Amino acid sequence: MGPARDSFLFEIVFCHLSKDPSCDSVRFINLSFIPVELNWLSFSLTAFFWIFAFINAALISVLMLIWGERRLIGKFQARLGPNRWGPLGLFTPIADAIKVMFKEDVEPTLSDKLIYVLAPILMVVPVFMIFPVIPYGAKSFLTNISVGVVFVLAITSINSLSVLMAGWASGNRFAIIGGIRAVAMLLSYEIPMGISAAGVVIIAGSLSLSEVVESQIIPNVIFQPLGFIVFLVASTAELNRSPFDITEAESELVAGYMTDYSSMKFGLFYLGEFMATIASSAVIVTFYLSGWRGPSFLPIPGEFWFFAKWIGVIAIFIWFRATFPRLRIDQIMSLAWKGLFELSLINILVIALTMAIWPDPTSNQLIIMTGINWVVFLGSIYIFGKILSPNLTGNKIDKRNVVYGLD
Amino acid sequence: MTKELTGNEIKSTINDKFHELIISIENDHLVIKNDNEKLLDFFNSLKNDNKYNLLSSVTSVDYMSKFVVVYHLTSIEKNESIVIKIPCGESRIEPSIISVTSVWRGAELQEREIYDLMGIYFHNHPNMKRLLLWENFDGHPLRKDFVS
Amino acid sequence: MSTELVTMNIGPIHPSTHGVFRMRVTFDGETIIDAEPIIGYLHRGSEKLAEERTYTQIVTLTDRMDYTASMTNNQAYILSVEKLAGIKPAERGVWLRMIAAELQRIAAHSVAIGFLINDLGAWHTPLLYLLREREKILELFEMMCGARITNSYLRPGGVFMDAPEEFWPSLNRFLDEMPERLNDIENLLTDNEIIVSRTQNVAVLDKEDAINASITGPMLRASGVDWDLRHRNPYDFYDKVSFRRPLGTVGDNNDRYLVRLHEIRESLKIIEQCLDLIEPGPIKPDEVPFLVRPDEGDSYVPIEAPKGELGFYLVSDGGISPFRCHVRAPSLMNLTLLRDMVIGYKIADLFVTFGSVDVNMGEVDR
Amino acid sequence: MFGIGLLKGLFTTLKNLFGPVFTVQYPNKKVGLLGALKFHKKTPTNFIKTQPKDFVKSLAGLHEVPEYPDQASRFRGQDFNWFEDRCTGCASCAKYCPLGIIKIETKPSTRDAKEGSSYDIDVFDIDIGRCMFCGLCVEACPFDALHMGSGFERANEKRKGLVIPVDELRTAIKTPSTWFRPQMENKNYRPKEDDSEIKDYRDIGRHEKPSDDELTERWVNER
Repeated sequence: MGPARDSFLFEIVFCHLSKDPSCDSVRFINLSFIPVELNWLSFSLTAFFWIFAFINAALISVLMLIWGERRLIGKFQARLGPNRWGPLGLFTPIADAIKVMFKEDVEPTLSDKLIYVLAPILMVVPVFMIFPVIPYGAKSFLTNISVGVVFVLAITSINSLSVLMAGWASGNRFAIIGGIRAVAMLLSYEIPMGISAAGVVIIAGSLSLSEVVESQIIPNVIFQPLGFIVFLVASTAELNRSPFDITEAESELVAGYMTDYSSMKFGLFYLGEFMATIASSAVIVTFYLSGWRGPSFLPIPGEFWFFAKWIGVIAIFIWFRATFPRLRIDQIMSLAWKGLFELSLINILVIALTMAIWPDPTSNQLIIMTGINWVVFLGSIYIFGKILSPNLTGNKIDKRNVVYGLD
Repeated sequence: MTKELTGNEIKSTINDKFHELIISIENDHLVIKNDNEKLLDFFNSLKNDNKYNLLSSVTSVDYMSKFVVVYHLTSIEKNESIVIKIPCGESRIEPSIISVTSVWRGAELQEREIYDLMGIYFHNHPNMKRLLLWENFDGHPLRKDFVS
Repeated sequence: MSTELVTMNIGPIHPSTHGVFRMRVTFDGETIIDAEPIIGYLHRGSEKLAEERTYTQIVTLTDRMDYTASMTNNQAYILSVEKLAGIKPAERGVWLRMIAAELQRIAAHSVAIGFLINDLGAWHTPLLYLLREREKILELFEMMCGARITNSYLRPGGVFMDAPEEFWPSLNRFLDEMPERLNDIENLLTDNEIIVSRTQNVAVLDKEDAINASITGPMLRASGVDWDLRHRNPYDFYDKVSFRRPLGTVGDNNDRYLVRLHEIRESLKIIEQCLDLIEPGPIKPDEVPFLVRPDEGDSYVPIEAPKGELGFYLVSDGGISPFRCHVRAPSLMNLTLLRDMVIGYKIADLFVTFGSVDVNMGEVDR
Repeated sequence: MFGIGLLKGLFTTLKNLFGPVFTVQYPNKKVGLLGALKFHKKTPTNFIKTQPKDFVKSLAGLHEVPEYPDQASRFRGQDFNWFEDRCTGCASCAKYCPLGIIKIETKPSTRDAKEGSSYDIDVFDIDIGRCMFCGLCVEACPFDALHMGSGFERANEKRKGLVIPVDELRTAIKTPSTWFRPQMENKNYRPKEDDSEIKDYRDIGRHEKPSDDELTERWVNER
């Protein structure tokens, strides 16, 4: 019961239920009715309340994201996007959800029934577990586990298992290829993602997400741009979003691992993917965009800054999707192993060296460290661009133009 | 402007040893005998010696009394085009002719199409199957006596 | 490690087979080791239907062959009929159909590039930018002939009706705007590292193979062969306009994309020259009857359609309808080497190569 | 440098994000108050008085007003326009139709004194379910009696409903397209405009070939 009550969000609900004297100072109004002896009951009720609240918030935010993504991609493509149902088309995802629920649920004959059913569940459930550990504000977090960074990285990698299960269990060749691709890609991108996250941990000196936010006097996106770029690219790949959407690859594999899924099983994949986008964006905000910290001279609560940055990161993902074509599987693998892996190693090396020189940096030293990081960032991107671009195709990429026929 | 050779001009360009193949010389084309042995040599010499390297089109016409396979050949270097017609299948029973796929790869799909729709069999074709219609289709629809 | 080959049927229902194309492909992991195109799902027997229609009525059939380029289909057919029946077309009619054909080439190439990039996995963005431009062309067509896709605009001897007055300012506006839009497209696509690395040195087609396999059009020019029938065999008034022919240097997917993109610019130039050269006059000779009745004989006039050399082989027996009408469909010929081009490349390259060949199933199956 | 092309692409899409949209929201679009006022051509007070419900809706941006794409006057629409007074029942249209979907039955005229010189039309059915709107029937009509229509909203649940019977052709509102009718274009007639209905066949007129001077006037001085 102890660690949970560190959380402000937990405490505020708990104290309005329980007559516990220790939380007299927290109560706004004294409506508590559960005696101290039944603290376990108030504890459970609070937990159920927050589980309910978080799951529903996540689901509603997915609906909002589906709407937002379709609207924004529409605008990027110089068209309107969905606008018929409700003001600005806001009810479109609700109509979508109803449609998905009432579709016929098909199970292919050749499928492995148990795994076929389990896969979509495994896609959705872990993502829910990320939301409670994210610090939305200085005090607004549900639980502050001491190994938050590791927890987040571990949870986000579970969905590769789900994709493999779905691909294998469908008994469809498109799905199997999608599943195999997913495993190859997701496992590869775990590594640069983890290593670049280590750079964040070195600066913070702690694995706790709150500490990570607290430590960012200069946001990590400015302090270690190389780590940010690597983490952004790697998490785009982790999310199976364009330009790394080879597991679904509409123009190649129809729908990849979920080709055979229909009805709410398909809906769960859809949900899981969009929720993972939201969760990953929150992680990026926490790791690199200084979370809830904003300009301190403005009297705006930290939660606002967090949500503003959150939406910004999601918009960047959507922008990528609207612009980039898809990479090929071999290019994706060589980008992970020949590009991002080395870049993340360089990043962690430079961060560790500078931290070894100035273990407890003053603000001037922080600015010098930022300068060093930027020099390393630009230099290594340039060098790796030179080395990597021929390696992406296995051939040299040249700037090419047409010649004209002679008269 | 691509020069369209007349029958006489075509005759003067081709190698003398193939003159025996000529049935008649028309205004704008040459009619060649359907001779399985020499036809491939003839086309090879057209391609290699006379540089007619682009096979524009192969098609066939059903004149009821006979089938005629029509070759439109173009030379990219010389910018000339010639027309060669080869009558075959006078009896209307299993008309056949030698395939030119080994000379011009471009004939592959066109010959399959002719086989499919007109029923002219091409010998030595690597993959002589129906192209557009399904395998068990009865008859060849572009023949004039086809009844659906 | 022992692996197993996987054979898949891709199509006829698949997002990126541009219609109802089917491939039976064998993969070793991600690598293609065999691919067999299977066609015929859109076969409508146009050639047989043409044998029982009058020469004018067949124009409506040609619209439906390459439905992204109806005007050039009309043009190829009409030129063949004119040669067969000895009709001398009216000058203004010829200029009008040249303008129509070049507009159609821009539209067809826009579709080709857009869907090629879509096959590369872009989320429809370049496609929609290009379709936006195509839409303007279709509106111009609607002004000219009342239809957007199935135009049936041309008639033996010229066109059926002069372009209306509001057509010319609209066309000028389009010509002014289009180069800027093309710059946008180039910014978005040409230097994009993802596109470049996906398309360069993939599915290389060399000159000799391309010519030998009767491949024509932008695909042949991408392989570096300077063979454009508008230049080498100028039909209509193409000898009176000047234009450059963009050629590829390697013959891979990237070259095929670049050649199409630059051909759009050349087409714009041709239209501008046509606007300067067009003069008032009749659009169709008076003596051309509604029922064309050519003498016995045959004719074949190849033209440079957006997909390649398109020609109608017409045989007349002196009647009101052709005795035989064969279509030399460039899309079909260009598919000949698809198998050879994709073997050894990855699954993803298969669709990109197929997109870069730019086939239209309406024309392949007819 | 690696990545420049990607950045260029990103900026191109960004530019289009703030550019104009090209969607035409056929058949109707939702507008706010300003759009509603502009469409109805009313002052705000007048709008509240006459359409209070629409006013409330428009405040939320939910008021629906019809929107149609621009349509060329030559647009070959689905509803054929036919003038019985002009039709002699010669069946040219039926002969020239590539699909043979026009069905004509005639009987000798009861009106005309000279029997045989004119016919009454009993049946003039056009099966637009099979029609491809090529317009050859209109082109073939020697008396300018048949015209392409300008509408395009004839979707139907049954195939029978796609046949335009002669009674409908007789009574329909006539807004013909100017396809193959240059005389109508010369009069600046535009279908789909408020006063575009043609009540009398004589309003259409017959086409006369323009002289060379007229052509020069029209095409050369124009540019």
